[in-house]
Amino acid sequence: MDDRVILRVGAKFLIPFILLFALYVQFHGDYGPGGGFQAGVIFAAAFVLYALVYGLPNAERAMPPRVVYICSALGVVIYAGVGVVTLLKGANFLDYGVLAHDPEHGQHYGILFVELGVLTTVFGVMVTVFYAFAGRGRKDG
Amino acid sequence: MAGVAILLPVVGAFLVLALGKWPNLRETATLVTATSLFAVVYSLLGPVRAGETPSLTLVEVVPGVTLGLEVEPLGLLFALVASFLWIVTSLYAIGYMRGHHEENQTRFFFFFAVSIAGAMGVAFAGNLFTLFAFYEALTLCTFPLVTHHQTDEARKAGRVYLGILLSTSVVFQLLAIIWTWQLAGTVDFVPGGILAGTASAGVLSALLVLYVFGVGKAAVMPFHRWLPAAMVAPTPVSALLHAVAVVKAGVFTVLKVSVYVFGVDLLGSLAATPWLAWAAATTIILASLVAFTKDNLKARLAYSTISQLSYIVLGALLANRWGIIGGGMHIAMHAFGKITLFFAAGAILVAAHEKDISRMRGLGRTMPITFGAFFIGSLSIIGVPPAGGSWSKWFLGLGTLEAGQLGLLAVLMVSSLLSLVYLLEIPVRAFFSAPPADSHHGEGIHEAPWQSLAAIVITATATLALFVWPDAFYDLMTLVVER
Amino acid sequence: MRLLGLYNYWVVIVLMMVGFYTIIARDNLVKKLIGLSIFQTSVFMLYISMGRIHGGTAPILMEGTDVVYSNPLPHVLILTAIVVGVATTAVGLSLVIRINEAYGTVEEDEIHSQDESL
Amino acid sequence: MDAVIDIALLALLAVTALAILRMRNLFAAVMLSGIYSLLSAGIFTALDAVDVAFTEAAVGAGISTVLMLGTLAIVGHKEKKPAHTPLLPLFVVLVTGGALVYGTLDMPPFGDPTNPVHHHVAPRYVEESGHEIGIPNIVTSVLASYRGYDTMGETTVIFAAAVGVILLLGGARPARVAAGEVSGGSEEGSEPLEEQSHG
Amino acid sequence: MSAHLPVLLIVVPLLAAPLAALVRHPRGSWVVALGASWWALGVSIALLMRVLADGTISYEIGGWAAPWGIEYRIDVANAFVLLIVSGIGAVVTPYARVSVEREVEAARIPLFHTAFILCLTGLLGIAVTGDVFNVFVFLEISSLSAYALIALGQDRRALTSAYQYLVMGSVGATFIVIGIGLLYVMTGTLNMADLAVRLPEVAATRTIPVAFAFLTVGICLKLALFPLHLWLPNAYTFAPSSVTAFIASTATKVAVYMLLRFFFTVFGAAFSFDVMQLDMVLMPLALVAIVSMSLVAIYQQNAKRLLAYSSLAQIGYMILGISLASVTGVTAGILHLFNHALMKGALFMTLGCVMYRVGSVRVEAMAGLGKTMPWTMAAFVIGGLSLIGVPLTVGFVSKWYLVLAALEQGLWPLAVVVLLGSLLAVMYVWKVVEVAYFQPPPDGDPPAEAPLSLLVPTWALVVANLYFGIDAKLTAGVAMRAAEALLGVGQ
Repeated sequence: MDDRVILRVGAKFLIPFILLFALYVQFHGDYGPGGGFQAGVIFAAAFVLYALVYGLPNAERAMPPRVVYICSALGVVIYAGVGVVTLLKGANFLDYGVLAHDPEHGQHYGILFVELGVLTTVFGVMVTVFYAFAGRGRKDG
Repeated sequence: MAGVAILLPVVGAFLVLALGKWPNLRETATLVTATSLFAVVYSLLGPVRAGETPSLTLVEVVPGVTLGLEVEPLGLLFALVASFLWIVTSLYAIGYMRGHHEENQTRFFFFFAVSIAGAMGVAFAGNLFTLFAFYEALTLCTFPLVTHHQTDEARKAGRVYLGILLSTSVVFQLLAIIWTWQLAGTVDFVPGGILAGTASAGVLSALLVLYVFGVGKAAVMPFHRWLPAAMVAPTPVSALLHAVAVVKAGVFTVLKVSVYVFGVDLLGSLAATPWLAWAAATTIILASLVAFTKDNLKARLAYSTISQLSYIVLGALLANRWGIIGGGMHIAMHAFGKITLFFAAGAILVAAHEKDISRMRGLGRTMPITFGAFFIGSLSIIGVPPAGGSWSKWFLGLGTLEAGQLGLLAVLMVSSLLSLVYLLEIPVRAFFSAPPADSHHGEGIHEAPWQSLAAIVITATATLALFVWPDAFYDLMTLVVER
Repeated sequence: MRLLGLYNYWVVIVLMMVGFYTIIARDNLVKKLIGLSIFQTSVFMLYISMGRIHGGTAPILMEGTDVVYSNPLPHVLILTAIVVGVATTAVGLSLVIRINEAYGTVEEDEIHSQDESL
Repeated sequence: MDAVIDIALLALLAVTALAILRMRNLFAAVMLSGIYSLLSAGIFTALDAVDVAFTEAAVGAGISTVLMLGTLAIVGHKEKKPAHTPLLPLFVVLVTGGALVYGTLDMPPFGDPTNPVHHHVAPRYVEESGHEIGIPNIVTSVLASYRGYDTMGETTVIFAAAVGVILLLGGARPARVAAGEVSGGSEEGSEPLEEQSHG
Repeated sequence: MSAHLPVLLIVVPLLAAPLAALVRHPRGSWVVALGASWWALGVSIALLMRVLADGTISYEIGGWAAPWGIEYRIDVANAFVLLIVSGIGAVVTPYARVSVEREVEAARIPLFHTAFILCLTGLLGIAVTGDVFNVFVFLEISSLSAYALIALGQDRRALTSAYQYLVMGSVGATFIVIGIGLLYVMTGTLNMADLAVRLPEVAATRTIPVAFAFLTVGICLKLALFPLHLWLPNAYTFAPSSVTAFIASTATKVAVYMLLRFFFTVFGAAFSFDVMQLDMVLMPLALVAIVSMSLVAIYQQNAKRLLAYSSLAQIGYMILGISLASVTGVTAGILHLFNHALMKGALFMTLGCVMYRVGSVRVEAMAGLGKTMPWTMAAFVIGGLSLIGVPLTVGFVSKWYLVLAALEQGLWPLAVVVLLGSLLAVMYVWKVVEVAYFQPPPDGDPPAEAPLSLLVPTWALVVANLYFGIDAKLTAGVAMRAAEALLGVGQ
């Protein structure tokens, strides 16, 4: 188990950085490559790493399947919800311009929220899918 | 009123279904419906003779094509015959089905009534589309009647029945109808026809061929196999549907198409017409010859029907006044004669359990009324006085003369001669030969149940009466050719 | 440059066809999915090649007026397509796992022979 | 310089793809397909598509590889020798590829700034997004705003995949005993696995 | 708000899907699905009426004008397809509740309904959009959910058929993507209307025909045109009953719509048929499909598979109509989209009823059902008659127009093949009818009639089969206007 210790310590050290990096990718998407999708994948990668090192049950305790399941549905709701808000404000669907007084600011907010929706769903789906696959493997193994 | 005539049997059918648990009430429903139907149809006679053609458009199915009804003389003639004979057949069927202890009687009477509705629809159809719709409905509704016994044999016969009738109607007739629509821009029945001048003579000839063979119910060879096959059905079915409603729907369609789609003039000018007339003539002779070889009574009658139907087709294709009149009248005359014969055949089956002609020797002594009626019916089919059939054959003969087709006249003569032999053989043997040794004709055999017997007497009498008073049908047909 | 352009397209086409061939000629269900992803990835390259401009840079706005940016639209389309591709792969692989549970094999011909015997 | 990298990477890709096709050890094939994705990410970078490269690396070399490996751990990693002669597939592939090559002959020259793609629709994104949207990354602007609806669809596709995967793999294994009755067939194959799932 | 109906048509079901997933209760998810599908139907009807009254509707998503943003563009053709898809969805959803409870285990039901709505949303999304890449995105939404739904069948072969569908479907989708890419590289646009304007300039190149070929092959894979049909029979046979009823009456229809859209709107009839001579390819394939698939259907022992092969033959009818490239021909094709959806929906739903009570849809297992399940089998008979094309059913109306279209161009052998096809339909339909009505039921407890919750939706479609067969003015009129719009004549 000794080699595992190194792994675990390493992982513990790494995971916060991965999460931080994900946030960077999310919010830096406006200026450089990246965005909700990539951030979601990296976010999910952190938990996949956690599960690989600490085992699936521990990962499921840290990030319950129920939560990631809700996340995967929630992201779609957030994305489409932004569109519905713009509708309610009297503009076309997903016309972010009305989200603020200044259309450019509106676009900013809109993109921020929809990217958040993408992040949520992608993170949720990736972890869900990983749990499903890993769960099958465990039962068979 | 035409709408009522179609709706009434349908209502009656559902009444039958609802009253299925009480046979007496159920049969009353059938009889009441049948009688009222005839009354309704009869009430149309006056207006039509006065030159009216009441019509009714139910619904426009696709732009320009409607589901519509129109009462004109030819259709009324068919409707009169079918609705009157339904009353008689119902009476007969009650006796037969009970006497024969058939199963599924409710289903039987239900589909019977629906089939009559189909026949009425064919009779009163205001255009080709409506005619086709009811024609197909008639095919489908009679299918359960043909396969009534649910035996393997019945199912096989049902397949032949459905197969031939549907293939001819779908592949030839429907094609012809759509083609007509494409050429003429209408599918309405118009006196004088709608096709004249719409396409070359070659195309119209092809169309005529499609129509004549597409109406499988007219049983022009080689599309006749369904009719003998359908004889597995209970006898009332054979009687009304395969001697009257279904087959007459076929020849009626041919007549109607000839008069109202092609028009007599156009028809006479097409190259295909004489060829098709000869095809009908061939059917007349061949079917008569086949009838000879059949020992099974119903099979013999079936082939006789095939032969007689082609008389009517031939009449239409003569493309002149007398041919049309003769053909139309033959619808009525043959119907009364042939139904008498089928009733008699059924009565023999119920009472003596005999199907084969060779085993009917001497049976006339125990069943004199039945065989007497058979004799009268035969006379009408052969076309000799004092039976109604002599009139229609006379006009058909006139038609061949007017068309200058002596060969066809000869065909009519020969065929009459043939039918004389194969039909009269039966009552003659029944009355004058000694019973076969192994039969027990003496013991316990008597006439069929009274309902059946009454029906036989009525139709036989009518056959005779039509010789004296053929005017109604003659007048109607005159109206047809003069419209 | 013309030749290089064609070379670029043609190699991409060869890659696509290798993937396509793997899909239709291989019996192993996992291998087929690998082939599918090669096929799709190569199609992505075709798209990205279309958006390229010689001497261009990544389409991220910079100071200065004479900067040439490569066409961003194919990039956007392909981002979507990549995601769709991985979604398909995930569903496909779950099917493979279930098929393996039901048949005990992921070779197409063995599956067929099992079902024929049913 | 671009061209050299391009040519080299493409050649490497071709080698990798052929190796994947030939490889019978599926673990190796999956690893190679991860490498394939990384190489194509390299190509994408060389072609200025940095966002795509990032995503391809994350997805192709990351997620796909993990999922494939997870699958192989369950279903085994040996591929059987193909039993039939692959003539028909070969024919289909040659025809398809031939058609595509034929199609490229009239395609606008690679990288030419005068190509129609660079003069219709796209210029607006490049020129106007700066003040219409106000963020530097044009790809993000197009992705999230101009064509934000596609991205919503993409999110839904991902969600649909999750739904599919859970339907297939989530929860208890479906009782397949009933299926035997339904189809009139037996289910020998699934029996032992049925036991495993409870163990 | 009514100005936003085009997008609300998609967004409401799209939001309903995650909602149904979050509800996690079989009945609750079903209620969400029901609401979504009925909403879609209501909006589709409203849109169709508006298009008929005011002409084409365009909706710019995100407020970005086309071709820079994504445009929803609804003319008579896609409004009609929307009506078909949402109509079938609205009928199948109520049916699915009970049917699914029998065929799918309880734990999976909430997600079943989620996938069902997603599939519906995807199909609607394909039909409503005016952007070629958006077509691909929504195609994948519907396909992915369809794969999962099919795999839920009880037989293990459901899994292999779903896999086969997934592989062939993805190849088809990738072909479509290649085609779209080639179009884009030549024109620089993805908007259909814009493409239609810009394509003629470059139509003489070698690239555009290749794009055309890839799109055609890709879409034909999706619509299962012979010989690209191999995925379909198994998928239809082994999927849960309600899934088969839904997918059989909508998925291939939407694919046919895509074909119409690309052939006529994007490329234009002149290019598709005069330059590419598409009819030379499609017509023979359609004829072969009609005859060979009908023949194969006759020999099937499983009623669902029988109907699946029949669907392949019917797809042949639609393609045949389109390949005539005349107003009447395209009218016939579009009309048959609608009519075939009605009849196959009804037929597959009756088989679902049989599955529910008898547990099998093999033909021999249906012996005697005419007596024991009279309403179910009566529905089957009427649906079957419609399939055959008996007058006063929708099938007849389709056949009428198809034969008319063939005769208009003097192609009477084509008309004969169409009619022969209906005879073959008689043979396979009657095979089932005979067993159900004229063979004695097996010993043991006779099955009861199907529950009302299954019968009512089934009969709703049966009645529609009759209604639109008797009064086809509406459907034929709309189909003809759609055809005129696609061919750019009239109006």
